Amino acid sequence: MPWGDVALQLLALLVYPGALFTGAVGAVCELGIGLLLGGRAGAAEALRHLVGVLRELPGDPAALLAWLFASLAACGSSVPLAPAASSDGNLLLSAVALAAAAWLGGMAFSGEEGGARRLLLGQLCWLVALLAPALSALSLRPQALGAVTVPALMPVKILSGLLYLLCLPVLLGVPVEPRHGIGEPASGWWSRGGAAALSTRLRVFLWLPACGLLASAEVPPPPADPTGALRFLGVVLGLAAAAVGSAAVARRLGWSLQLRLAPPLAGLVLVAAVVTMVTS
Amino acid sequence: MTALRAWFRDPRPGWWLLLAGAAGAAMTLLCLLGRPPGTLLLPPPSRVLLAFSAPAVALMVWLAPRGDRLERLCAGLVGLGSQAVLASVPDLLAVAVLLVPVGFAVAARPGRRSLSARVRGPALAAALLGLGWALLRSPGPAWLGRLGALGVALGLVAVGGLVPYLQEVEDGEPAETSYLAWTGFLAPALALVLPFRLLQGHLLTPDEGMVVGAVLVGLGALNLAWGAVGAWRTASLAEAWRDSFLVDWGFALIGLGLFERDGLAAAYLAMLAVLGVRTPLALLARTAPAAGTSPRPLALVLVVLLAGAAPFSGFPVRLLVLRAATELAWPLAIPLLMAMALAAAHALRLARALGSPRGRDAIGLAVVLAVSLVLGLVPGILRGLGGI
Amino acid sequence: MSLAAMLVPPALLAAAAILSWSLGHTGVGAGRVVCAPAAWLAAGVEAVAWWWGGRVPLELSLPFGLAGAPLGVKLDSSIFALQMITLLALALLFTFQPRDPGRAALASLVGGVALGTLAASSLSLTAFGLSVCSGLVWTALAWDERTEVGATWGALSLAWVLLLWAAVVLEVVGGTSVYSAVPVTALQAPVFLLLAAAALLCAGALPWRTWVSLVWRRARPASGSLAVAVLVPLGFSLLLRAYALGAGQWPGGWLHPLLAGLGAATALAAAGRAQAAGSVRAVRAEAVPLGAGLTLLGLALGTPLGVAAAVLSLGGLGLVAGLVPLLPEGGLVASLGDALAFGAPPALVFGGWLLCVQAALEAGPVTGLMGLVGVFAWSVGLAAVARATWLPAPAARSGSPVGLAVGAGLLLAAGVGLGGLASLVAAPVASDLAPPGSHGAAVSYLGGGAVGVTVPSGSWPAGALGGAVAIVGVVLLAIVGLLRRPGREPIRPLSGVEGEPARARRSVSALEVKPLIEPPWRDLRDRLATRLRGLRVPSQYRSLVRPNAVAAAATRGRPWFWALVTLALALVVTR
Amino acid sequence: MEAAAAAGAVLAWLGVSLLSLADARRGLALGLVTTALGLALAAAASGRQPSAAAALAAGGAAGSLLRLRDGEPGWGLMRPGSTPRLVAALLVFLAAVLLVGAGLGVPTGVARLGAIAVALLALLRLLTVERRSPALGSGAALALGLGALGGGTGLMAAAVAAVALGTLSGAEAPGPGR
Repeated sequence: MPWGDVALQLLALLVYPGALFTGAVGAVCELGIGLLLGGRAGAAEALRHLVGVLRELPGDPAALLAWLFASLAACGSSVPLAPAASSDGNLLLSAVALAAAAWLGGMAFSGEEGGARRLLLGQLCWLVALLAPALSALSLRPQALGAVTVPALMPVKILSGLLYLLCLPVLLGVPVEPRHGIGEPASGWWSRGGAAALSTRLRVFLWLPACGLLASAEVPPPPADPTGALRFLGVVLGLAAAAVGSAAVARRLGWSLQLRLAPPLAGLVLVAAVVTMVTS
Repeated sequence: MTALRAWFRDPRPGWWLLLAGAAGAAMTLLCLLGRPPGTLLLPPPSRVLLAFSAPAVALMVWLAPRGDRLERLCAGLVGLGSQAVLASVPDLLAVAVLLVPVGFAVAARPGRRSLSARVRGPALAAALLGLGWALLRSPGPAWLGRLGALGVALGLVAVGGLVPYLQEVEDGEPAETSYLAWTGFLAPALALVLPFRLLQGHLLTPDEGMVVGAVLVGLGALNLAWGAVGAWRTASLAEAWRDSFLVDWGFALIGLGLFERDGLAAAYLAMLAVLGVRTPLALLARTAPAAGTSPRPLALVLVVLLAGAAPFSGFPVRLLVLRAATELAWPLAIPLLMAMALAAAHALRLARALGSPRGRDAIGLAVVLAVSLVLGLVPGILRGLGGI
Repeated sequence: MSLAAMLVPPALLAAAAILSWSLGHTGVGAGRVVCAPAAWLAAGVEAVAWWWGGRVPLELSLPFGLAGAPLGVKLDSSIFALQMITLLALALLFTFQPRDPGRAALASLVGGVALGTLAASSLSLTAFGLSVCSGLVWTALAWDERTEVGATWGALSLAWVLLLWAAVVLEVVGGTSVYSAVPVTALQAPVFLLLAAAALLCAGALPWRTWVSLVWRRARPASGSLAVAVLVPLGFSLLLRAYALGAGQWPGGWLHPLLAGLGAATALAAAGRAQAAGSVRAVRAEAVPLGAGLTLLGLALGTPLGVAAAVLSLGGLGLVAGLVPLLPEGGLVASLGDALAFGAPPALVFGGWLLCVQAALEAGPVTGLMGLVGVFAWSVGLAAVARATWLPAPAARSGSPVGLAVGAGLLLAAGVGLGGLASLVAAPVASDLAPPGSHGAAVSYLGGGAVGVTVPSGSWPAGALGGAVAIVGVVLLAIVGLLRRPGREPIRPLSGVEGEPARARRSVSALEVKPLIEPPWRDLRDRLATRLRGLRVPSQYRSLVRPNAVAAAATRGRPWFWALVTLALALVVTR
Repeated sequence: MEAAAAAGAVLAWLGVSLLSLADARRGLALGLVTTALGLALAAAASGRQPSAAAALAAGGAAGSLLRLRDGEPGWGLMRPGSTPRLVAALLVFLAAVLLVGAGLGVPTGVARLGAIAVALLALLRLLTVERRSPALGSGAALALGLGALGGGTGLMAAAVAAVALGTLSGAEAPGPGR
């Protein structure tokens, strides 16, 4: 038994890019949302939310398991400077782990299937976005997909990237229902109690794997050095901001952008992938 | 000795029945010994068949109420003797002639239906067989030979009381006067010797052989379908049991009609199964109480047996008849497959009729299961004994 | 040693059956005590003897036949794998499911016959064995209760009948149905389709609700789980045999995508049923069909990776068949068990499904799309597990905590040791049955080791990363267990037994919990059945079509009817 | 020889026609014995073993004598409703002629004509009769007719069958179990 490899993977799982890094990036994203949407008050609300999550964590197996699966998903995407070889990445592994983590949050929708239905629909479209390029490139290694710059594959990559961004808020449990009228208290994003409590509580663990997967599968892999790691982090945060921004804008304008656009776009991505497969 | 004495403590039946029983036993013995030589000759398959018939008779006697046992024994011995004679007489015309008195002897036993109603089937069978055989051997145009071939084939079907010559079935009719006497006991003997008699003398022209084969295969398929659906759908349980015989007979007729080694072997095993398994089960079903709410495993295993699944007697029959049909023309196998699959449907109903037997019935059932297992597991040995 | 591996396990189970039955009749209720050790011992003997014997294939032919079929048994890597899968599932069930001596004896007998059937050296003998298994399984099911036995009996009867015909056609066309002697050219597409139909009916790998789902919805799941543990591997063994018969490929390239598509459809349909199920038990009933669909997807690809992945996935199925009946109806542990059965990492089910999908992706674009459908099914399955926590749990079964621990432990251990299983068990099967180059599609490379599995499209460090996840997960759950102080309920437990979700659960009845996705064809079967039942012969034709009148005339022994038929036939033959 | 065979065949046909038109013991017995004698004459004329032919006649005669012991007394000929049987007797003869066809030129063929006519007519009667005594008589005639179609064994078997059927009681049993 290669205990050395186990130790390295344990380190990756628990520290970088696993639990610790996932939690840190998640916290940054949550605070960012607060700041973006509610200024200082929003940031304070986000901070309270994070403290609450940390306090409740030890007695909450769902949250712990979600964190574990999210960390596994993060390990599956190729993150620079990760202790384990980046060639070990596997999109499918990350996808399943992330789906499992999301559904641990999805259990919160008991009695109101609408949320769960949205999550499932979004997840299926997200899978199309994630795997369509893999179908064309016949590979599930994120860095290999990210490195692909063949012109024939670019349409699929671009379309699937768009679809991924569209589905990201649903996957993360960011509210996407149309909300008419301007001005929403930031607290609406961390609604306490009620069905969405768990999903919002677990969201903090999903930011890095969800956005990191897109970054590693769509963007050419950064060099394995600190600058590369910072670049990767920047891309992740940028993607998170884009996802939240789009969701917030659409929400305020009273559009259900994700739910309306995602399914047809997923169909389009599939068609493009098939055409690419046939022609290449 | 005491048990024997207890058996014979019954009220004596009519002298003629005792006489007939003795004559039956004597005829059986003569046929087994082949005396007089040339006149009576029992082919090996019929010997095995006779060996399977004896336990069936014993079971019938054993299951009868104490007062009726000697009478049943005499009737059974007459049946054995008739079976032996029908199988031993080499001349088919003589067989057809002898069918008439045998038919009357069976019909003359007290029963609900009139003698004339019960004798019609055997009489028609005798006429078809005799006239057909005569036409086969007589010089004349080709259509006459084909007509004769048809007569012989239909004769066999009529002896068994199969579709389209079904006899009326009545609930509560004594076994020895019901359809069981012919479909389940006497007809198998004829079914086994008929192809040998036909093939031995090379009497059939290809044209006539085709007619015999086509009629047997066609009516076999019809009986198969009728039996499989009828046993499942019919309202009367007695009719359901009769229809289950039709399934076995359907396989046997198709096997015979294919005039092919595996087909004949299938028919041979099917007939042994009718005598050794189906008939005793039908007898048991008349005495066993209805199934309770919680069936015992023995009764559940019966469903497997009645559905023709392994390791019981139905499996080798199905394997061989499928092989024969596929060798000749694979589409022939499709109705066979459908019937095999449908057999699963009516097995449950028939097994429920056997209920949860206890005492004598349970022992009888265990014996039947053992016989069926032997037929299902080592058909090769039985084929060897029968020279097939 | 190979001989021992071939003969001892079935003999042990048969002996256990006889002993248990005898003890039962003497009033000693020691069914479990006898049969469970026999099953574990059989598994041990098989494994040790096979490895010690140098993993040399062995075939033993006897001079006499059985039920008209040539009697012979063989043991090779694929048979070893299938027998081990069956034995482990049986061992779990025998050990942790309560059975009275009679039922234990019957179950042990079923196991013995199943092992013998897996080792049969000819297709006709396999048909015989399948027929015996079907009969015994039916007996076990009907002995417990009458519900859902009809459909099972019908499907299994059809399966063995079709297999029998396939064997007969092989004998007629190729002169024999002995696997090692059948000419490659004898396996034509029609024979293969018969064989495949039998296999799919037996394994319940079809895109509608099959007997596999039905038997687990019964009040007493013991016999149902036995049937699944025995017959699902048996069904897949037929498709593996088809590779052996066709020298590594099926007759016709179109058969591979056809069956792979069927597998993907099966998985998706099972997942769809799971996410719409009305009870926890109904959700669990779809775990095996979902896995069977993905296994079929991998197996039908015809590539070495596909076959290896299918073997590993089948291993997962076997353990799931042994584990799921031991799960309690509700609670944190139950949900964890459900998650493992529905492909949560890092269990064996996850590893097997992962490789099946990757194999589909690597086999070509069309099968890649089927793989995507498989991933959809997988994801919907996980959603169904989450939804299952909202469903009301009947307080009927508490399951077997120890059994659950052992089963889940086995699943996790096998998942972590996926690399070892791949290189020691699955890869040899693949190289025996679908050697590289035997199929036109891409030949995939499967690297296995203690660290994990590596395939061109992406690796899964099951040993290292999976092991780490397993360790951390177990430690976390232990901590949570320790931290649960009285009066301090977790805010959101999985099971819904305690806390807020429990309130939610109590407030939500099964009828209120709607399906996540409502497929338009959900009640298509019922609608069609109603429509068919409504069909009538138009009134103006009824006087012509009167089958009942003909039947009545035929069954009452009317001489005029006899004369009519005879005359008609006479006219036909004399023309 | 041919004339004897023809006479025998016609006699047999007349006998079986009489049998089919009779409902009482005397008519049945007369019909049966006439049939047996006719068939025996035709068989002997067509070159079968005289002993076998004689046995057939004897069997038929014995059977008819035994028939006299029970059943409805009297002749019972041409009762109302017997017209179809009369027509059938004529039609059956024509059918037999059709079946034998070219064989009519030789004594064997003529003998077969008689036997076929007897067998067919006896069968028709047997299929339509309800009461025991006529059924037994027709059965015996059927056996005789079929036996006359064969060689020595057939003739002997027919004789035995006729006697055996004669031993069965023709009295109607009371109640449903007739």
